Amino acid sequence: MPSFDSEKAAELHRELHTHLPSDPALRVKTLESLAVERGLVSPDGLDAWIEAYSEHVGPKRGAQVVARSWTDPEFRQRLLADASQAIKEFGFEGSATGHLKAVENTETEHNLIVCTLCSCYPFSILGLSPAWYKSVEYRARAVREPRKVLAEFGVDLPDSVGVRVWDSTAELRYLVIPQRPAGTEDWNEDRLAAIVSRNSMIGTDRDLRAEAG
Amino acid sequence: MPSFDSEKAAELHRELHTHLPSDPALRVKTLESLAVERGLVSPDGLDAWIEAYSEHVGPKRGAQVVARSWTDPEFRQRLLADASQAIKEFGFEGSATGHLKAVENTETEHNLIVCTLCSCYPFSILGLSPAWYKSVEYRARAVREPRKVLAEFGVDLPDSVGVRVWDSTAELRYLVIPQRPAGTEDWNEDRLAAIVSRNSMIGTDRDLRAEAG
Amino acid sequence: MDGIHDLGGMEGFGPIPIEGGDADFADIEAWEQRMWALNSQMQVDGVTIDWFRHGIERMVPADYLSFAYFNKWCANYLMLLLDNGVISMEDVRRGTTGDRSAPAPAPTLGDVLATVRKSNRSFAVDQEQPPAFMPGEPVRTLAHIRSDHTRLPRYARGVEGTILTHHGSHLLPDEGAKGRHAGTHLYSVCFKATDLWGSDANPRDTVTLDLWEPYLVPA
Amino acid sequence: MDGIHDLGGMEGFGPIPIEGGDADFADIEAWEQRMWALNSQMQVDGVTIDWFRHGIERMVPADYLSFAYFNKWCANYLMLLLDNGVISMEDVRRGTTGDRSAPAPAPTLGDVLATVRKSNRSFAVDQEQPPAFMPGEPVRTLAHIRSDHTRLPRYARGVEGTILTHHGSHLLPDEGAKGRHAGTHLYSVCFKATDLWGSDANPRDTVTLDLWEPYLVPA
Repeated sequence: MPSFDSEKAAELHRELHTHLPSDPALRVKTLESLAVERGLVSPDGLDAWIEAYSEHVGPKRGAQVVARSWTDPEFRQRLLADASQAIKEFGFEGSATGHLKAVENTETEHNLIVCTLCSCYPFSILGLSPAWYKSVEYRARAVREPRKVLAEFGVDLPDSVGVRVWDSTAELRYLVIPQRPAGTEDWNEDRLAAIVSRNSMIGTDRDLRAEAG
Repeated sequence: MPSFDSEKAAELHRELHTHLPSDPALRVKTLESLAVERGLVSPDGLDAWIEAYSEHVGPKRGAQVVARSWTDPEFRQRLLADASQAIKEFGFEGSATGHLKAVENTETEHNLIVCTLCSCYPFSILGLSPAWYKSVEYRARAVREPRKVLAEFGVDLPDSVGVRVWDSTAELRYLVIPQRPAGTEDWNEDRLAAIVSRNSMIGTDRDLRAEAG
Repeated sequence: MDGIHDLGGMEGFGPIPIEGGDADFADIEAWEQRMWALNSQMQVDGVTIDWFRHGIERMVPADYLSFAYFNKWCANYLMLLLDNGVISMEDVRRGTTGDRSAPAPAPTLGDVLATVRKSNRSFAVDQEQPPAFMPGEPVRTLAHIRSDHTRLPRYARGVEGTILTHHGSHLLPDEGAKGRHAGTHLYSVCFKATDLWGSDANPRDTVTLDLWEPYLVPA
Repeated sequence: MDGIHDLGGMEGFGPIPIEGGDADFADIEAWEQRMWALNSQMQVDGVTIDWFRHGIERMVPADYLSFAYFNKWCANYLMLLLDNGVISMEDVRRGTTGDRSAPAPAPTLGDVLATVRKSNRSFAVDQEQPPAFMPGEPVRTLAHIRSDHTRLPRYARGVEGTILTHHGSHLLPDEGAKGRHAGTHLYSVCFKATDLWGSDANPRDTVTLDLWEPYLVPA
């Protein structure tokens, strides 16, 4: 059982800092070897997890949810009311989405998601978070200068649009519902899902384009 | 002339981070070579500076000042009123002591000096600052948990003694006047100076001992 | 803890590393995929999500800033296994325990996908106490935190905001990091950017945080 | 700037590195002595003490935490020389400018000791404005700073303290880092440890900072 002793944790980390090689691949290899020897994981099982997140769990899930919210007003209401429940209609419930909140962009509001204290992210609908989302740069800057951050992603917001930053400090996770682009009125759900970028569901992309579909 | 452009400075630092070898000795060698080639410094001159701080400018100066403050009450008054002026009586004026303030330990007060924002230090009377004084650990902790820091230096303060931490945020520099130990009543200034530790003049040492002399 | 992990609003960082930081899971480094899978499959007895997070917070600060994300996880798993006595520092140094227990069962892809679906854990807990605040009410965050692990970031201390939503009672991380199971009311609290950052911020902008009742006082 | 250099009160660091950190100048590494001497002898045109300090503040944050002290100085001198156009990044990469100006004169030990004595520079400047505060008066520090370079640390923002001493008018670092020469009144301001850190602090203890008038408002 854990000691739950903060000072002990820090001391162990300092020892690890001293004793471990700096190459991360070697470090992870060490962890894997020890975990396998202790019967905590199996190499084949690890392969299955990698396959799951390479092929099945990923941002295409979130894109399908967004596309349906564009075509089905009643689903959109359910999604906004309780997103954890609504994604079960797709079988997308899972890791880090036990408490999920959908926030919608409008003509006058743009939403941006960050986790300043670690890197919380709704894995089961967006897959693995991009490296930039976990970077110290994004975590430090998104809450303080969101407009400069957005500009680096190519999103230039006029002053008429307010930015709502959501810092995921608890177990709530967030999904941004981007605006449906003009010119997609007669598109079906699958075609719509194809133009929903991962970044638009985090908030670092805003103007989706009909052409992309 | 400098650009005084904060962003440009940051960008140059990021480039240096990318291009320079990690070994500090190699980096300093590069700087020296470039500075010599540009006529900014001379190798022999650098040797003279090293000799000055190895042999002449150092904490023995501060110790002499403290010893005199113990034996000469009028000097002590001058030192407490204007330390920058008082040290001129020794010819110790110089780098980073244009504004010097002496603070005295008593039975009920202990003084501790730190510079949380960089590592300001009164060079001309204490010489080069010790590495721990410039460490992130000391800078972070001295203002928040001075008693724990002091305990690591072997100074256990009873609750009856208050700690006065001085964070050198401007161009004032600080010199702690430790208490004169009992049993030194008939000692002369030189013998007294020999027991004044550098750390006692920073505040990380408190009870000087007559035996040490 | 006012640690290095508490990055919100810290200045001096460069551009967001978008280039090369936008890869899909299938395209990241093999060791990163491996670490993700290790995290997914491994259970370390008694470890709460809050003790896990606090473990990362207690990393050597310079490592915290310079390590790639999954390298931090790796360091933390080693710490957690060491703390639990599952492995020794000598094992870590050698890269092997020297012996081998019964191998763990290997989940199939189907097992894994089923496990993902079952992982939508709720952090809500029953609560007798009524909530102290109602949506629309002004509140102020604490100026000082007395906790090793807290989820009230430094940039949002001693600031006035408005209750946006009440989420019922959720497990309090400050207690979870000590292995204790205790819930208090959780709220989304909306802050004006200008109240957080001063007059340089855009008055149109807001930052919303999810904060527990013990972090808040009436404004 | 709320940068990584602003370390006061940051938690998560280990023991003070006393062992090995207590060496006299004569016993430190040769490259460290060399860097000290370079700093002592070198003049970089137009560099103010505040631009120098701000330069170090703009280092890569991970480097700031992990570099030895004089290694930071080295990085900063290279930055300052690059910024002034004295050297190029190509020179740095090659380790040589490829040519050589007239060599600098070499000071003797006597010259150096005389230079040290003459270096007791005053930062006081004349001031027409009377001071806004008197010793004994309560003041409050600003909650937000609008400046690239400031000497009001984050841990002492928005806190009430008492004026201990008035030092006349001194050069304001916020302006000095921009190459501008402007003085405002400087005070030593004493804060109760409990006002800075909350009730965990010892009520007997205080922290005193030297703060310029623009950092302060009446309490």
